[in-house]
Amino acid sequence: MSKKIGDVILDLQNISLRFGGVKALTDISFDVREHEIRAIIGPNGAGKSSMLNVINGVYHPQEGVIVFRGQERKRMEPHHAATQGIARTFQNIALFKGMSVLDNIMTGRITRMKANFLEHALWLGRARREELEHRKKVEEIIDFLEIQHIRRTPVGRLPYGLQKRVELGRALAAEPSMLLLDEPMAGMNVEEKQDMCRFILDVNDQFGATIVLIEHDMGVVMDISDRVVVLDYGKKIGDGLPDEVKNNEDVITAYLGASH
Amino acid sequence: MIYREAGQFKTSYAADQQLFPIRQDRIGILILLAVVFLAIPGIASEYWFSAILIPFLIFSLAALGLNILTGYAGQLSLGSAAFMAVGAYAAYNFQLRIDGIPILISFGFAGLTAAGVGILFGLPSLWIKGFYLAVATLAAQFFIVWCLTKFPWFSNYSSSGVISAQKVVILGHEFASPREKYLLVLSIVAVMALAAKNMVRSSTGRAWMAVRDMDVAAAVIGIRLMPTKLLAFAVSSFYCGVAGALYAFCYLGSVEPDGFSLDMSFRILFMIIIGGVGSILGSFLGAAFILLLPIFLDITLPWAAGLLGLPFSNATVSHIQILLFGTLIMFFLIVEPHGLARLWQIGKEKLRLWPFPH
Amino acid sequence: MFKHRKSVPTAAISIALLAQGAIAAEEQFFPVLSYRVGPYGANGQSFFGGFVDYLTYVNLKENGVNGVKIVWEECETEYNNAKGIECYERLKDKAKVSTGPIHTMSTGVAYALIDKSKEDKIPLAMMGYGRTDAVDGSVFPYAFPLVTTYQMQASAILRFIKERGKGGLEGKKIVYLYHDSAYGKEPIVALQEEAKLNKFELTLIPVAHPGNEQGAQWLKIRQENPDYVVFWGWGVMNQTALKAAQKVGFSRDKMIGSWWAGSEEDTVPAGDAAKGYMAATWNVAGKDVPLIADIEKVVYGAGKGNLQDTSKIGTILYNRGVSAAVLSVEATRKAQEKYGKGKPVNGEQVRWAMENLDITDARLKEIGATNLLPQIKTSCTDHEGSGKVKIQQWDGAKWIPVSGWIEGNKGLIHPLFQASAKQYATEKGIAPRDCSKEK
Amino acid sequence: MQFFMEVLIGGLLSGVMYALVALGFVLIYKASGVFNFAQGAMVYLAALSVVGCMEKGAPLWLAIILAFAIMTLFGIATEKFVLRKLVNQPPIALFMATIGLAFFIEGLAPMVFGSAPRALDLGIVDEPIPAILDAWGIVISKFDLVAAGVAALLVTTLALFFQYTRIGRALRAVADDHQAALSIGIPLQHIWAIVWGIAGFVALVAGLMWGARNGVQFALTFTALKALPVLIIGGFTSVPGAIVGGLLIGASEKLAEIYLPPVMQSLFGGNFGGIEGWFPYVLALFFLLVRPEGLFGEKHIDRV
Repeated sequence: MSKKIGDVILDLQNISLRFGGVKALTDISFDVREHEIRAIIGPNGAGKSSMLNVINGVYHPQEGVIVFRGQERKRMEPHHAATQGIARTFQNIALFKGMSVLDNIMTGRITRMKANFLEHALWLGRARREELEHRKKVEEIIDFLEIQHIRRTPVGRLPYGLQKRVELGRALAAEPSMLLLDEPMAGMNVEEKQDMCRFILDVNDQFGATIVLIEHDMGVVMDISDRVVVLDYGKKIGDGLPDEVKNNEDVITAYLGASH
Repeated sequence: MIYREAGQFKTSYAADQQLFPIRQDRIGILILLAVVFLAIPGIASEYWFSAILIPFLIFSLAALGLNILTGYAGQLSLGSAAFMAVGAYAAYNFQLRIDGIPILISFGFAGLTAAGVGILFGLPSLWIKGFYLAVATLAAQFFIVWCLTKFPWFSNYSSSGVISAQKVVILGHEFASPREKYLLVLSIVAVMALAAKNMVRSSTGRAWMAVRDMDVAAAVIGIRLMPTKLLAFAVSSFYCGVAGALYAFCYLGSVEPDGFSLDMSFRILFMIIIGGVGSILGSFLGAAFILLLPIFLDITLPWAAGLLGLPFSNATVSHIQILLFGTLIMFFLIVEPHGLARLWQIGKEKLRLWPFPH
Repeated sequence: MFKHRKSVPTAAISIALLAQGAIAAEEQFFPVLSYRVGPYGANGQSFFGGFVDYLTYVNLKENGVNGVKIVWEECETEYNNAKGIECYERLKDKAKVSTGPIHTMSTGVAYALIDKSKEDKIPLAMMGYGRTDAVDGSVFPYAFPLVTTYQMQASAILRFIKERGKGGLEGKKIVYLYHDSAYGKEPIVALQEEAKLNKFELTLIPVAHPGNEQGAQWLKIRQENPDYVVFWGWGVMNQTALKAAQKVGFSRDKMIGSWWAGSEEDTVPAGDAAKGYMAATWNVAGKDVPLIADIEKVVYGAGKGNLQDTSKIGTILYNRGVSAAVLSVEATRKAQEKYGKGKPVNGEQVRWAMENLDITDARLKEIGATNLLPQIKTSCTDHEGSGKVKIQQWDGAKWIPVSGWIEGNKGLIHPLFQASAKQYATEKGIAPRDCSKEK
Repeated sequence: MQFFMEVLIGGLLSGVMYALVALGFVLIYKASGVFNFAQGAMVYLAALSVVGCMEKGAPLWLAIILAFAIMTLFGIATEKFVLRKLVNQPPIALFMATIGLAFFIEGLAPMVFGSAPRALDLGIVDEPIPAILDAWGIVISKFDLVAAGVAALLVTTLALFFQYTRIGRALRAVADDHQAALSIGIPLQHIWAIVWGIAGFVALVAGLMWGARNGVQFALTFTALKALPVLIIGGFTSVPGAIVGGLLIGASEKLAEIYLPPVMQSLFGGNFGGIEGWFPYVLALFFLLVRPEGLFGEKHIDRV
């Protein structure tokens, strides 16, 4: 694997997030470098998904600073994150169930389409052209993920593993510079996991996307990630290279204690 | 074997993204257009124009409007009739107050007026969802009708609040007969249905459906919820507004605010549920079903009762009609919750494979 | 009548055959746009029951109009404008051959039919509802607000109050409580004109549809403490008002309702609260009218009655239905006199007859309808023909007339109609007929 | 001030009547997630059953018992023939089915019992209470007070039922978690049937009160309309919410009907009464902006 890990592009400083009285995240700091695969691990309820939601603006932390590509931001809406090139997938698949695979992936390109609804209604030059151009791009992704045969199928009818793949496709369609993946391999069999690993590595490699990944399968995490953050009860208890984290005392107790 | 796409290969995405990618469908739609524009005007009776075809088209248009909002963008509304009222009264006032304004422009402005009001009453959708939103749209239903009743300016100070639609004159030609009115309504509805189809198959429609299916994920992808929802309200109300203007000018001739009642809003909602939520075709099928069913029952029930020698009074027959109407709605929901459009689709898929289903 | 509904094509499975089914040449067709279900279904049942019963009666008793049998077809409108249009269009083809006037007993449906009926040359009767400025026949040749209109009624009610209260109307306080729709709004102008003329204080209090909540309105009335409440309700609003008046202790014998707020359907459900309440009417209740008694004997005796619930016979709305049918049949009779006795008459001919009706007390006596309704004489300039009402009072069990026929202030009210009709004519680009050339 | 009090109290008492109808909605929504639009029609059916049975010669108490039996059977039938077949359908399909159900009732009930409006005499005269009228000059209706008492009794009974009976606890469990309910050992279908039975009973109480107040007739179905804003304000799942919401709507709409039109008149000229029709909805709308889950509803957090 030959890739250049670049500078820090996302820096999270002292992030705290509360829901009413419940603390979800407490004083968490870590960074993400360009082109790396950064894993977030931790037991259930550790605040991993909340962390991703903070990064792409679904949740707004009460304290802390987020610096993305040198720009500090206190509050951001999800669609801003999207326009800045952050895409993500969800733990419990958040596909648009009533739409076909093709349409789902096409929505991923929505921020890049400029025609307005009137042009669409009249199906004028730009609207028509755009649909074709982006369709081409989307077909590339469909080819890449090897899901040509289910193009027209409504996603609600697909098996779980394929839905996960489609969701990845939708995120990729945005050509993101940073991709947040929330348990992309949960509930998959070994073969599906291998496929997914391959896709993730290829994305990182070919598209050059930075990847922030939540995953439970330690084997996978240790295999593919460059650096790992460990969370427990909303606090950071470890951060470093996979091997360092593996041998961290706190991590071992937290993990064994929680997953007994 | 007739309805087969085998052998029709798409060589470009453009071909694949056509309105009707299958050749038989294209031929079918051309035949349909020929029938509705050429054949029907020649053979239909006045009854068919005035009592069935014109209201069918107008309600299809309104149902289409509601389907954009509820079926595609997922925002349940119980106020469609009020937006039709806005359209009807706006068109009347544009005709009345601006000298020499072409009627089609008035209809367009009426749609825009309704769209503006729609945006206003769509604002709560940014906070609330589902049945809560449905009840909020009831506020629009009652408030708009009340305003039209209370500000006599809207009805040009007529003592009863009833307005009488002006003549429909386009380029010096008066559309007076039911046949001409049918053709006018048909043209408008056809164009607007095509525009709706184009919207829902492009990124506008995808944004609506994304918001409908999962708004958080939609936002994460980069869809801005507020403009998307409000656009749905605007476009939907525009359709309802134009439908309302046609309702006044090409169907009833004179309308009062109370005519655009909650009952009518419900009827339009029935149309899209029975026809198919999130389907352009479904809007038409649903409108046909809801309009024709009572007429059908009205005609057949006395006949059936007479045949069986049942001693039904008129009142009983009328009551059975209502009862059957309710029963059929429940029956349809149980048998095919996705509406007539889905039945049509299933039928087509079967036909596609026929006679070799495997 | 059920049998006649059967005349709908037996192959009714196919709606395509709908507009067919011809009327035999020697029969007089009556399209009946009735309603018997929904919020106002109970009212419709009584009214159209009476209407159809009289048509049956004429067939049984005199073998039709001068030997021309009356046939009719009913269509349920549900008091809904769109369904009303559908019904009208469905029955229109038959009605073009021969027709009696169309009654809708719905202001909304009547409004929707004004233009159409003129185009199709089918006269539209609006007896005590509908478009009131159609009194001016020069603009509305095919629409007939027969007997009397809301405005004339309001005026007549005021006259009743004036005569009853000896001191006149000056300085009196009158509240107008109304259903907030075309129906309730029409009389407002007339009342305001009367208020100016008679110097009484008029307070307008609208009630939102459907009117099943009037708590606030009646507290306000209690606070105002008016001398009279003139009341324009419909359906559930009527019982609610009576109950609400009782609730705040407002005396019911200072409440005078319109003719759509003065039937058994309105008072019975209110129970004791209705006792003493007065209402205007243009037809009286009861079976002591010879015609009504005879209908019961002849029609129901032959087992051909339209009503299941025969207790409705003789109620206000039943008798009103009979009255409407009497006028309709008289109009066809008149038309036959001019255009050929013993032959069916078409819409144009009936229209002429309706414009030249002259039903005197003598004629009413012949029919057996003495005092059932007032005398009527119409003309091109006066499609109303009477403008008279009676005031009746509910004694807890039945309606009792407490006045003779009272006429509204024609000199004040009719110019309002003419002005309104003129505005309509300009808006619609209609050139009014010259009534002096009509005869 | 005296007049203000009179309007306020009158409004609160009408609010009780709205709450009676809203209660039925809440019960069904809580237990089965169905927004039962047929509740108004059920009120009509219940009241019509009572007067129908009385016309056939039954005394009032027997008529009420018969009507209760009819409502219960009807509830069970609804569950068995309609709702059970729609399990797992989206809420809107269920909602639509209840509109269909409303039509069904509106056709069936008058066919069986007749459509003529009738009086329902419970033996309580709807007149001002003289003592209060003399002492403070305020009109308070005897009937309205009785209705308020009935409502209070009904709510207490329901509360006790939910708290202390096995079925009641099961019902509450269903509302919280369908899985948990199964562990109690009562099939979900039975529970739903019971809920519909109880909603039928509530409809009967509402039907008796409304019927006695305005007469028994088709317009009773309209009572559902005012219950909707009550639900918004009180929350779809809260019994106390229905009561408080009812009182709030009743009081505010009456005050608005009295005091708003003069203001609007001075602003625009003309005649502006009749705002009761929309005022509750607009009020509900403003409530939603502040508390989207209603006063007593459960707060809902989107999890991703």
